[in-house]
Amino acid sequence: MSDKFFSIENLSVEYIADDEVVKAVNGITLSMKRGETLGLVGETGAGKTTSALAVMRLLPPRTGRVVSGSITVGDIDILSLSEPEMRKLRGELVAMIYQDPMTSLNPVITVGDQILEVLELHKRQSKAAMKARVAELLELVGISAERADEYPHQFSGGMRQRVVIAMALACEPELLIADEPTTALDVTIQAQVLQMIRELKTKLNTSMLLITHDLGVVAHTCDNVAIMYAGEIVEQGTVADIFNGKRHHPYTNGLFGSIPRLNKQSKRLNPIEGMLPDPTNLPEGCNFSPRCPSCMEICKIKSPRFVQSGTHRIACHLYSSEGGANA
Amino acid sequence: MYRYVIKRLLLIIPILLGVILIVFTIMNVTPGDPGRHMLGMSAPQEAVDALNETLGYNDPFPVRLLNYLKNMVRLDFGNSYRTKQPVFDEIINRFPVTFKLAIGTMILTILIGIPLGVLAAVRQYSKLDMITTFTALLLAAAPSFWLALLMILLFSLYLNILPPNGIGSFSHYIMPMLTQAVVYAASTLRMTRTTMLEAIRQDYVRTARGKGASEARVIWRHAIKNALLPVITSLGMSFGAMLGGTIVIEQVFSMPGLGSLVILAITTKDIPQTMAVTIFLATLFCMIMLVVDLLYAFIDPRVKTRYLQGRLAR
Amino acid sequence: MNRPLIQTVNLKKYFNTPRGKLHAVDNINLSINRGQTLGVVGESGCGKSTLGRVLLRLVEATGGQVLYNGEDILQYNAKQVKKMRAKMQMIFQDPYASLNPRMTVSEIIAEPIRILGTITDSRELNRKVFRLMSTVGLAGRLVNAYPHELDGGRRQRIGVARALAVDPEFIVCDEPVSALDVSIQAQILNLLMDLQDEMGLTYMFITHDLSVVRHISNNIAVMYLGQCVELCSAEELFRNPLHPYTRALLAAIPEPDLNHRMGEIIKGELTSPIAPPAGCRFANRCKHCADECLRQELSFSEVTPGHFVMCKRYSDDI
Amino acid sequence: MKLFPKFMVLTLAMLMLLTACGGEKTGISDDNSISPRSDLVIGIITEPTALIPSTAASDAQSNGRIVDNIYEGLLYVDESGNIQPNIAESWEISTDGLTYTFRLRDDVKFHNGDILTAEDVKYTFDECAKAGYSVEITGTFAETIAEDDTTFVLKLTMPSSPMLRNIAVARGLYIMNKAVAEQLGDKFSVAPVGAGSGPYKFESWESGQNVCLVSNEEYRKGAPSIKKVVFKFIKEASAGAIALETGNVDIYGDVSMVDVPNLQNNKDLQVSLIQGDYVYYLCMNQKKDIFKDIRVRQAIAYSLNLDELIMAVTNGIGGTKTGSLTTPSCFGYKKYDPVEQDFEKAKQLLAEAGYPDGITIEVAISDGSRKKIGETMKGMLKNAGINVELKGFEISALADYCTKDNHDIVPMVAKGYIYDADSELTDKVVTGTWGNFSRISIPRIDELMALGRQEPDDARRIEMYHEVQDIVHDGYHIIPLYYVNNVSAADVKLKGFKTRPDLSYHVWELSW
Amino acid sequence: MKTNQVGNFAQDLSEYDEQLFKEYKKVNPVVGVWRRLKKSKLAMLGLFFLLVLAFAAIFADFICDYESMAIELNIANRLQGPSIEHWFGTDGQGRDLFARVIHGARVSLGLGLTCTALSALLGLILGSICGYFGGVIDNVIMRVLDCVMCIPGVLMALALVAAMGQSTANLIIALTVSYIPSFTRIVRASVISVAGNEYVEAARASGLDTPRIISKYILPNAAGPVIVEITMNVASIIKAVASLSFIGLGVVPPTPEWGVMLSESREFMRYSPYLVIFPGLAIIITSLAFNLLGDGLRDALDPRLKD
Repeated sequence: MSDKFFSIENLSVEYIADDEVVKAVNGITLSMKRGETLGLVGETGAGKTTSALAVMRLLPPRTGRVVSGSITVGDIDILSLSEPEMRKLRGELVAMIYQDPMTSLNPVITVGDQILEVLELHKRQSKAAMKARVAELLELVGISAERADEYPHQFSGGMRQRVVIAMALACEPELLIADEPTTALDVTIQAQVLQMIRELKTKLNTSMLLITHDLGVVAHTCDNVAIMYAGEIVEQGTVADIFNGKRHHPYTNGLFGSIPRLNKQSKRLNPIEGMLPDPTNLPEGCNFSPRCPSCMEICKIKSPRFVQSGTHRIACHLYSSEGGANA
Repeated sequence: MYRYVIKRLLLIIPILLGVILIVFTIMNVTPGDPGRHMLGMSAPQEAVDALNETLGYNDPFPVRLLNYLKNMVRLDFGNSYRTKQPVFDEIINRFPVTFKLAIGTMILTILIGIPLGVLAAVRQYSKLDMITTFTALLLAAAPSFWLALLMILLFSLYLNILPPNGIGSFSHYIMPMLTQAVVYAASTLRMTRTTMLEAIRQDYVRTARGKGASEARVIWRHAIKNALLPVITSLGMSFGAMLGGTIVIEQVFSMPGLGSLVILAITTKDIPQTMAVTIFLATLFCMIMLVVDLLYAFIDPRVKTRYLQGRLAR
Repeated sequence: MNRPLIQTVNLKKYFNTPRGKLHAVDNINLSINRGQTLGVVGESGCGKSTLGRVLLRLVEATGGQVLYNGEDILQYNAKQVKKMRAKMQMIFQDPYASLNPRMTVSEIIAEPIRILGTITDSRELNRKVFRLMSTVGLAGRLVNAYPHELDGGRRQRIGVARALAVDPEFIVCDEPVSALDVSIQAQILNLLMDLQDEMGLTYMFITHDLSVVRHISNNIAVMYLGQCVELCSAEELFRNPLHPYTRALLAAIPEPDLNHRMGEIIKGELTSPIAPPAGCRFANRCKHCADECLRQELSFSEVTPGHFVMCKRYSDDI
Repeated sequence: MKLFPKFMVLTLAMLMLLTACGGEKTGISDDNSISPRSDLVIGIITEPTALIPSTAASDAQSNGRIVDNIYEGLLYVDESGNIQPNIAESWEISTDGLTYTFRLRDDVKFHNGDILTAEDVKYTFDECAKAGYSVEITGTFAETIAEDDTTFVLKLTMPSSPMLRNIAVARGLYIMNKAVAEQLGDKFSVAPVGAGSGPYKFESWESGQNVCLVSNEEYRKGAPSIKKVVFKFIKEASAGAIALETGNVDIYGDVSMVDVPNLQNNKDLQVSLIQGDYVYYLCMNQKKDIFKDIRVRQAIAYSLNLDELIMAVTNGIGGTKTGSLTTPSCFGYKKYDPVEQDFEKAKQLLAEAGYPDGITIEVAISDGSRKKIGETMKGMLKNAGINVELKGFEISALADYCTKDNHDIVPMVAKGYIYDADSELTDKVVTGTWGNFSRISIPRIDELMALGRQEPDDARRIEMYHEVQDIVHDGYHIIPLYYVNNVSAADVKLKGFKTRPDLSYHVWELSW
Repeated sequence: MKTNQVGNFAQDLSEYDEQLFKEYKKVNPVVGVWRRLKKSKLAMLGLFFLLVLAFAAIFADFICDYESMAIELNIANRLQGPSIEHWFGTDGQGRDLFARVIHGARVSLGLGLTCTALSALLGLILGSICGYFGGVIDNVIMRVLDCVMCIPGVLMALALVAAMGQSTANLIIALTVSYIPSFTRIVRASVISVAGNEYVEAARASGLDTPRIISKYILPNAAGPVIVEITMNVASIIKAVASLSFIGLGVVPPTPEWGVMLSESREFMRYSPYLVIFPGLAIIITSLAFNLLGDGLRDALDPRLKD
């Protein structure tokens, strides 16, 4: 555990909406070494963004609550910090990139000032020094420095995402959380931005938590992968485990089955049946049981425990001892 | 930017023409005549007719309209039937009163309306939100002359610290300003609350929090700037209305403002005076709307770029 | 090979903006045979959605012809357009914004029938709605549900049912799956393909996702800044892409496979579609750009049978 | 509150700034220094329209109230009603009553020092005739001649016994300085500097605020005690009363009747209530068939209880009920007692007139007292089976409506120009006169009124006017309601203050 | 393997027969709005006041007889303070103030609602035309409305009353005209935002003609902000009537209307204050009620605002 730079232990988060409780995250455990990239894969409602907001402690004050678990970055226990202390870390130790570039920037403040604000908050220097740093950052992300005084609406989607990245990396944080950074972008722009993120990550030796639903992006950017379904991690391992491994959690197989492949000319996809679970009343036993093609009796009663093989862990009765049957 | 401003200024002319046509028709089509007003009920009819003749009130409506427009082009708005002086003299010495009152009310409205509106939004559904909204609605709902009379009784009569009516020193303006500000502050408060709620939910507020900005900084540097855009337009409109003078306040506090001039002019069928005041107010209103739009562009860069291309932003 | 069901001849659509004319759709010549699917792929702002809407006359074309069974529907008067709509329908992108929140599922599906269809008797109408719902895999009990009570996948199924209501021949699918999760996306794609097999539907499938378009289309047209830069069969496009932009698109797609190496990433951004200069609009981002690419108009030539491309120097670095 | 440090501090600062600069002493604690005050502030409810004598005769009293103090007439009427010489030392009337010759004083100076001559008198009389405001007086003017500086001759088209009294009372005939009037032109009506010869000179007119007059030190009857008088406009009666109580004004002449009891028991103030010259009366349009029948008019008279009406409309103290149209102090006055309310008799009269189950009539009103009278009538006449429909108008629209004979009943108010039955009755009863809204046309009345105007023998004239009033009273042609009481209040320390029937202020008689 | 998604065509529809259709009752979205509205206590307070007022307005005749108590003159008990038999006391003409306030509710609410309904209706028509078609029509209508907005509302009222005499009808016309511009502006903005949605395009793809698109697709979804404006507007109209009657333009007496009662009895304010307090309170409570309800409705109708 010692070389673990960032780890989440058994984290659970709930939302209180009107009169019902939404169980968004139900006990996830993750960890990352310094400089590594961990891909968090899952569909809408899997609890990816909620986990990220929990790490940044940006859950909506009145309705979002961390029910259990701990989050440590470096040697700091995030959940135990007071609000001012946490505020000092946000943007300095931990930074975040958001999904929709169109709305992530304040439309009435110049791009330069929005980046400058991060420096003002954490690295108080002379005005000139900070301005120079902003120019440097803009060049770093591939935007000419003179455009610092322009406003967000004068930039394309791709350009705006570069500004958000510049803002996040301004204080060279140790942990960067990217919540679907390229989903809203076109393919060619996505390629440019991903390439840039990879270069900056290695240059600044930042460890990154990349949240996405696109397995292709994971294959090209991440070192480790965790697949989430209905607030739980169903499969975890190195990129090789996930992409080249033989045994997979049925949901992972379903995901791979749903993606049309460029090279193979299969006429029909074999998608996962049914619909995403309702977070307010999750099924008994394994959450995936209602949609799982190889669902057994036990799956409906007991929720599966992790079966570990090397770096590869799968939470499914198929492979666990009680299940009896093996692949 | 200038092309746009010029285009907007040119646009005021058709509006003014429309206003003139509507008001001139209403004033001339209605029964009653200035002569009867000036001579009173008991004056004999021949005298009234003679007077009307001298005022040119008896020739047919289209002729009167044409004459009026002809003179107007030569910037001769004619004399008031009542005082026989050029109509704009009356306006010029009454306008400062209404203007001072309007400025004072605007300051109070902004100082009370906006901070409380923001407060109510930030602490939505809290006790504070309930209290401010409730009192705002309560005061806004009270008829203004009821409020004015209560104030006179309290401050002038019992406490004897403020003059009950008339104008002169600044203290004469305090009560009228409060009476008028109450209504506008209440509506500004409610509007700010709504736009703030809207702004707080935007993504860039979450980004700002993600940068480590404190709650106060997020509110006052990021959210409020966007939330105030629509409020500016409504404040502009209210300011336009205020400049029209409030008849009720001017009546209760005996202040010679534009509002009472409008009433006086209409009831005494003083057509040149009514026209002059209406044109003056209409032009002022259009100017204010232009200033508001430019202010809007100044603050919201997205609108500014559209202006630079000369497109009308409505 | 019988005549194509729908064909466009020099189809143009310009929007006038204060800064000049926006060339949304510029001289497009495409054709789709009955029962086939034409994939239209391109990045945002390339005019693919406008092309779909012009075909269905939801947006009035600036020039050119749209031949449906040989007749130019752009000349149709209002009555003819209404009759035409029974044969040509559309499936929309955003499941949340394409259904009227104030109407129930059955009302939404029944609406086109009530206006264009022939069924008047309400019992018969309800029967038809039920059949459509079961066809697209919607549970019967959702009959009186409101859109805001359902998830994205089910809403998109309602959109499909609505399009099928009047038994159309041709459906424009404008990014029907881009707003959905991967698993739901696959279900909808399968549904669309099955419907095509069963009812012989003809699709124009508009999307920005190349892997999805490869899977579902017979032919693919690649669009860039209002122009169709390459048109050929699906296999041909992935096996032998000619236009530099197509190659750049394919290179940029991250395949979910560890030993897949990403191609070389192109630089720069889309230029403005307003009053574009003559010549190749990809020039500013293309490696092989030469002066012959600039200034004069490029032709959309058929280099190999069925494979059109709008580029002169495509053969340089195959 | 750390959430809004900036804004809260800003708000407090602004508020303090606002109140701080309000330092200027509010007009409350006047400097009641030892030496008696020489200034006076009079509150009036409406702003004057113009300050020239010719317009002063009209309904807008505020013109007259100010003009009285600036100008003087040839003659004036003293407290006991006798005509006294003023600018004219003496006068003779020719035997045929057509020529009036006035001998003027030669020492009367205008405010700008010019000597008043017959030229000025001729100019004034001609201007007044042209303006047409007091046509019932100037109607009979034939010619005006200024024989020399101190003799002015007036020729009439036909003899008119009340003419001398008219000349003495009519504000329209206050003498104006011809030179100044012609030189100022339009500005004359708004700033008549140096135009009058009265005790006060015009100083300034702040539109919408006040009119200031200063004393004329060289006034031939002696400089007045009050050196500076400010007529302050206070548009709201209740605000006026408050201004009095707070000492903001020294006199307020348009106090609402509701405030009177409160002012009466305020020891710092003196309240003077007198019966005024204005008479409220009901006109029933006899052009409409229903009112041609005397029994209907009688029924309406019997259904009214004037005491209750006065209580409802003027809070009980604002009016004195009357059965006669003319005012007590008027020449040719005859007293009649109003009819006692008797619903049964009214119903019976209506039944006789052919309306067993009552009638529906429309009462045209504008605002102010007319509106309250209409409202009270509706409540009161219900019991007599008379259903009143009220039709509201804006003042000039009401005049238009009645001129075109569309009205059933309209409450009217009027005042004679002089205390003579001729001016108090002519415009109400003579056929064809504009004010005759009852549309009475009785030849006998017209004949008597014409004769009365030319009859030199006073006793004979009184008989004639009494006969006219008998016809009107017995025929219930017009139902008088009440005389309007005039009330005004002032600071108790003000000496010589009393309310006058014509609501005027003789400021030169006042002193602290 | 053919998944069961695509039910084969010929499948008999037995299990989906008519009865199933009826079994699922139509859950109207209004239920959702009501549930959210209940959450805000202030809105409920507003609604409670409104119900009391509506009750007073409807059952006024049963509570106290109009003719005898509200109109008839009885000088004997004039200007009496609130007592058992006269809860609100009596006015200058001895009429029972409580009766007049109750009957006044009918007139004031009537005026407020009629004027709002009329100006809302015209606003909806003009607003949807401007919003949906835009271009020249939009510009022309908006410029004309600018003219109307430039003219001070009171001038319109005065001129109309001067023209056709004082009557409730003219008052309604005058008030309606001065509120049309603001309504049109709100409807126009709301229609523009709704017309951009894809379901409007889908409606056109199904061959709907424009009037039906506006009435069935655009207006129901654009109704949110308009409904809020309607509730707020009623309050401001009742206040406007009070101000107009202050300058003598209110309803024709003796019709009991709060504004007229208030402005007519302002003279008595210092000596019998109850004459001013009760009508004033009635106006305040009504305006407050409508505004509170309007605020609550704004939050309830706009699901995004729900926290």
